[in-house]
Amino acid sequence: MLKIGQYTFNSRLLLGTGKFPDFTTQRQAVEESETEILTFAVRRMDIFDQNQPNLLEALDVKRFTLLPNTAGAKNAEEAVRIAKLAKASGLCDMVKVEVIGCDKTLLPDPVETLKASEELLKEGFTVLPYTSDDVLLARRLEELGVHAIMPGASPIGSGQGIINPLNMRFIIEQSTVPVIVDAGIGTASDAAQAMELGADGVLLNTAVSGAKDPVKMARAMKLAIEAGRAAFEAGRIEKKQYATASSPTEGMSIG
Amino acid sequence: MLKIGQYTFNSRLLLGTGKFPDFTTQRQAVEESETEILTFAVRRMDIFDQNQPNLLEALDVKRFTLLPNTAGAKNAEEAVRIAKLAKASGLCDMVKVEVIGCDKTLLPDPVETLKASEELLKEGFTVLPYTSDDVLLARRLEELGVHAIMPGASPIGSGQGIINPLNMRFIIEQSTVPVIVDAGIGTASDAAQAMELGADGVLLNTAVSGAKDPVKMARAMKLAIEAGRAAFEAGRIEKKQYATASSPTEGMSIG
Amino acid sequence: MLKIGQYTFNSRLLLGTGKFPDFTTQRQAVEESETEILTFAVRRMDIFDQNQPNLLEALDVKRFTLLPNTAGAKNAEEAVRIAKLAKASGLCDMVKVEVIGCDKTLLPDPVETLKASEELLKEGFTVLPYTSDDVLLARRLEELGVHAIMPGASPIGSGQGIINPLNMRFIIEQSTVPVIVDAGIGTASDAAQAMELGADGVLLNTAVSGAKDPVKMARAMKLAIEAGRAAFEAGRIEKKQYATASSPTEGMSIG
Amino acid sequence: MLKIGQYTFNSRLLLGTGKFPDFTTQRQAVEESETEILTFAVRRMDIFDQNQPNLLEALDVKRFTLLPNTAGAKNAEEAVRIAKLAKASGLCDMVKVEVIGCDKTLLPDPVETLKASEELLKEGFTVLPYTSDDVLLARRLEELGVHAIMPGASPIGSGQGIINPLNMRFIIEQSTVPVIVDAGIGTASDAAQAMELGADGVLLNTAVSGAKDPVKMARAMKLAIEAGRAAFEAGRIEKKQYATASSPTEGMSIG
Amino acid sequence: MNLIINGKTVTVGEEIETVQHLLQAQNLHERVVIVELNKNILQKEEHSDASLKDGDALEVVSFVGGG
Amino acid sequence: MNLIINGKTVTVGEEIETVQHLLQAQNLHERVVIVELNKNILQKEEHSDASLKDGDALEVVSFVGGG
Amino acid sequence: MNLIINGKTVTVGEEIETVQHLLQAQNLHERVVIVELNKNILQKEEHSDASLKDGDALEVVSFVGGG
Amino acid sequence: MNLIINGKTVTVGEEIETVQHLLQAQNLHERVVIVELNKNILQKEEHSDASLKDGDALEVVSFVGGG
Repeated sequence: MLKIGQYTFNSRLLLGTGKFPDFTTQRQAVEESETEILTFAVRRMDIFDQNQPNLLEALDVKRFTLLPNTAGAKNAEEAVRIAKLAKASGLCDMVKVEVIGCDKTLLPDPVETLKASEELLKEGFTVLPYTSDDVLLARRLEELGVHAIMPGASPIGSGQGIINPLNMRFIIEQSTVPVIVDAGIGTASDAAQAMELGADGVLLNTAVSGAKDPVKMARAMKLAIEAGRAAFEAGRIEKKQYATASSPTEGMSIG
Repeated sequence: MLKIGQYTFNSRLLLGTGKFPDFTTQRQAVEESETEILTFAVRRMDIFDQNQPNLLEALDVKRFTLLPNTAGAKNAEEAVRIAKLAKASGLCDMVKVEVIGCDKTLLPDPVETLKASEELLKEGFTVLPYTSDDVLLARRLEELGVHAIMPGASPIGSGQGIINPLNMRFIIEQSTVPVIVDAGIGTASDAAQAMELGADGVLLNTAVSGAKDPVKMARAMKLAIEAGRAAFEAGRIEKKQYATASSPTEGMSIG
Repeated sequence: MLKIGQYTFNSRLLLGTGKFPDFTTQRQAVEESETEILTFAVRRMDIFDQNQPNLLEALDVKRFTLLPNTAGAKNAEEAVRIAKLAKASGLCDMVKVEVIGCDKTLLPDPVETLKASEELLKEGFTVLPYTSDDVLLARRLEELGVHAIMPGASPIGSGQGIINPLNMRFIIEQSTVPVIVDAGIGTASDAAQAMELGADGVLLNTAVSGAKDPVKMARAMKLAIEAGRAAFEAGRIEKKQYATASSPTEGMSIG
Repeated sequence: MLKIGQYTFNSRLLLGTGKFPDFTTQRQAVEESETEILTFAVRRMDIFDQNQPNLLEALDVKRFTLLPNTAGAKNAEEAVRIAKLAKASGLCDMVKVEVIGCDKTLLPDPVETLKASEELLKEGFTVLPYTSDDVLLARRLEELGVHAIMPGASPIGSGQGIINPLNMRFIIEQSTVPVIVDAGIGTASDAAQAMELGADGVLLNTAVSGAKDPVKMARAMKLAIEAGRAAFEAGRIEKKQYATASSPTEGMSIG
Repeated sequence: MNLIINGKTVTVGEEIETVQHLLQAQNLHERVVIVELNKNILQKEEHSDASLKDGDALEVVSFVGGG
Repeated sequence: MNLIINGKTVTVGEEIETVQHLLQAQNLHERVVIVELNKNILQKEEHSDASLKDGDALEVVSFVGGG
Repeated sequence: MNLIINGKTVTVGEEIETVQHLLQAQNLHERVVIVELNKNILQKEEHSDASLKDGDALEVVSFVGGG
Repeated sequence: MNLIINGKTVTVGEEIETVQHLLQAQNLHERVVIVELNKNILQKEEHSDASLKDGDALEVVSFVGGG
């Protein structure tokens, strides 16, 4: 069971809704993933365009916990405003704090992320900040009282997986709130590795929506996260430099 | 479907039976793994010790395809003899050719492995040689007519996972027979990675039998292999050095 | 030429002075390293113990630029005080800002590091903050006006080398002030790699003082930093997945 | 001192002569590298083309030990013939046995490499086989009596560096003849790493001839190999997961 | 009456007296639409009481795909 | 009669005339046991016809856990 | 007269009237020593004018090996 | 007289009686050239004694850049 603030979930996969080829594929991928948490972005709409598709209406939102992000915010103030707009929908009180400091790397700005998280906690939000894998920054966020820490595995959409498993483990070891690995997951084994490090969940989007077959990849991710979690709980063998026989070594010489 | 010689399997996990803490744990782990192929070793028995436990009788062997290995053989001749002894049981005609050339690394001897495989093919065995990740050696084995290639990910029981994914991919790309990653798998993400590289299956033992909770790890491996296979079939996103937004970048500035 | 603030150096190696087996070994290691910048810590001394050895007197300090660190500081205030004490020696106006946030990982606290750097810049110090490899944090420090950025390769004294070369490159690419890779260097190839990524210099201590032969390792580091810098300037070949012949492939069939 | 057969060398860098932009750059790169061993290929020449440049005449061959390779050979017989042609020049009795088994990966064929080495040893050559990093294959070659083992770091010209440092170390630990890492070196830190693993030398070509500035890269490689060797001899610190302070931790709280 | 909606000036009929009217006119009252009126974010239930006057600035936003 | 079983000399009663007898005497005839008689590997069905004489060398092996 | 040096109370003779005297008495005046007198960091050249009175608190620090 | 040099048929003058003559004619006698005459590899010193007759097959090779 994954507990974030007052919410509890059976699935440890948080799925982004960006860049799917079409709504049908997206709906099927969401089904296969068995996710219970969907992330969204907030954007201006053209109210005079009737046929403008509406993502939420393509899904039965009642079945999911919605996690709007503050993507697009360049500072804390903008992030807080986007979060409040999202909450005003009456559909959610969770928010993924995302304050990007650099367009090339899309890496988060530590100072503005701290500020935005602090402000949104005051406003009563359930706050999940997207952060770098800076260990002390994660601790600072936890000290503010955020409900989960979401360190990036590698740059958003880069599919490079977990570049620094050591920092990831340090963050997980020190945290008393859930740690959700967010951004950079490229394939199933990346998600499994995140869970093996002890992460409480994984948030991914492009790895599924950008796969040749998003529906099948959604299933792969679901299985990988379960596999990684089970492996973490099972307690893996230690790595050894040299070999250890799995077949008995005594009584080998037959005749 | 995994096809080896004339056999077909739904599961892509081959499970070794060495070093489980006890038969009950082993039986449960085998169940959870949903494997259809079990590996064994051949050893002298003390016929005057009635209570000597017998592994096979702890399992319902009819339900599994048995894959005896030639562990203990120091050269082709010994390997061939062990294979023939195994076959004389009337329970199997498959054999894992395993000719170890070094006690410290337990890495296979290429020359004796080639010789033993050639001889056993002549004798009509279904031959699965355990080999290094030497790409041309794998090709030589395939040219002999072996029924599957089983390159090691890293030294037996070391749990280091796939040290050289490039060679592994080269072997997979060139092979027309199944490639089963054998030895060195440490945890679920290693098994998933093997499948993502395009392997047809994974053979592991210590990773499960040596885990703190072998039964749960067996389940983790089953899920990981399914996840990795699905990810391979789904077609992962390419790795990019820089980031790519998953949320829309246009129309961000709200108001 | 390495330029930090108003100082210029021929050597790109900054050497720490901690934990050498003895002063003689240290003096020889410093010689072999050909470093021009030595780091120190500031500590209480027992003024009534005459024979208390004094590190500086073991070296001809006139020949080096001294870089005291603020190790021991748990927050900005303590760091600033230690820096001022060091400066009162009249021997230096450079300082390595080091505010550790965690005793286990010895990783820096981003918020206090920012505060301390800002304050010390106001006080007219030449400021070199030790920081994590958080890319936006490095940018924030640069915006404050620090004279060099010193991101850690991996935890202090861990000898794990550069765990996240991507972040390191991002920091180097974005920086207009020198980037000096600090902490975590374990051996010569780590130092060479740092320079190949485009770093302006490397600060290390334990890798030399903790080596079996510190004097020879000092020489290895000097050579490695020159090698890495030359390789960076020479422009390495790109990595290719497949092979490219170095011998001509045409006209091979002889006779 | 590097000893191969009856030859001894001060330099541990073996330099290939393929694919340099021009003879002048090549001569300068050779100078900077301070190599004492140059590799060549043997090819048909057009005896009616007077101006056909001759590589050897561009260099003062007397100053170097020549190491012709058997590149182009598809089997042992061709390799032996090329070696004999090279020897008939009266300029060398060393040969780099290179029997490529795959045009895409340019990886060596283990069986033909063994055959060719055996035959050439009978013929009295000083034999240096280019081989994969298969540990037992290396041992087989050593048992034949080859004068040095030359395992590939990664595919020829790929610049991927040492993909499998574990096998490399195993080969080095078991060998009583020199181990020269051949093929795949991409930049200075790769060469340093090879030496840190305990290699006796490094053979490279494309990393220098293909660099933007081959002359400067030649110098980088020379320095890197010296650095790596010195680091190997100095005895590096062990890697630790957690940090170890380089500054004293006691008496930190000042006042 | 002129309104500035998402930065563009728009003329609407006199019958549009509240935010709710505006949304209904576009058939959006049932859908996920969030409105900010003169920098003041409105909760859904406030839409019907939020009266519009000439020159009012509105931000109208919704949820789109994002990660 | 003396047999060399797995390298050790063992004395068995005269009633042990075949490999099958030997296995039955140890209750192994139902179990997975493979026998090599004087370097000649026996198929299971050959056990009953394989007669034993003094000095015969037998290898008796079975399956054990292995990877 | 009593001084608190690096946290410990120390009694020194009346002839110790300045920080400079204190350091000279310990042969430290030539060496790298930094003194903080009652939370006020002294520059080297201030040592001779910095007079000491009973109860003064001094921090005396130096450089040690560090990275 | 016709020779097959590196697979191509070449006509040379009667004055070319040895391999040495052939190389001299092309100014190659001082250079690094290795010759195989009718599948028989010649040492440099054998060039002057190696007489050529019509139809002889020669391989002429040299060293080129390689790794």
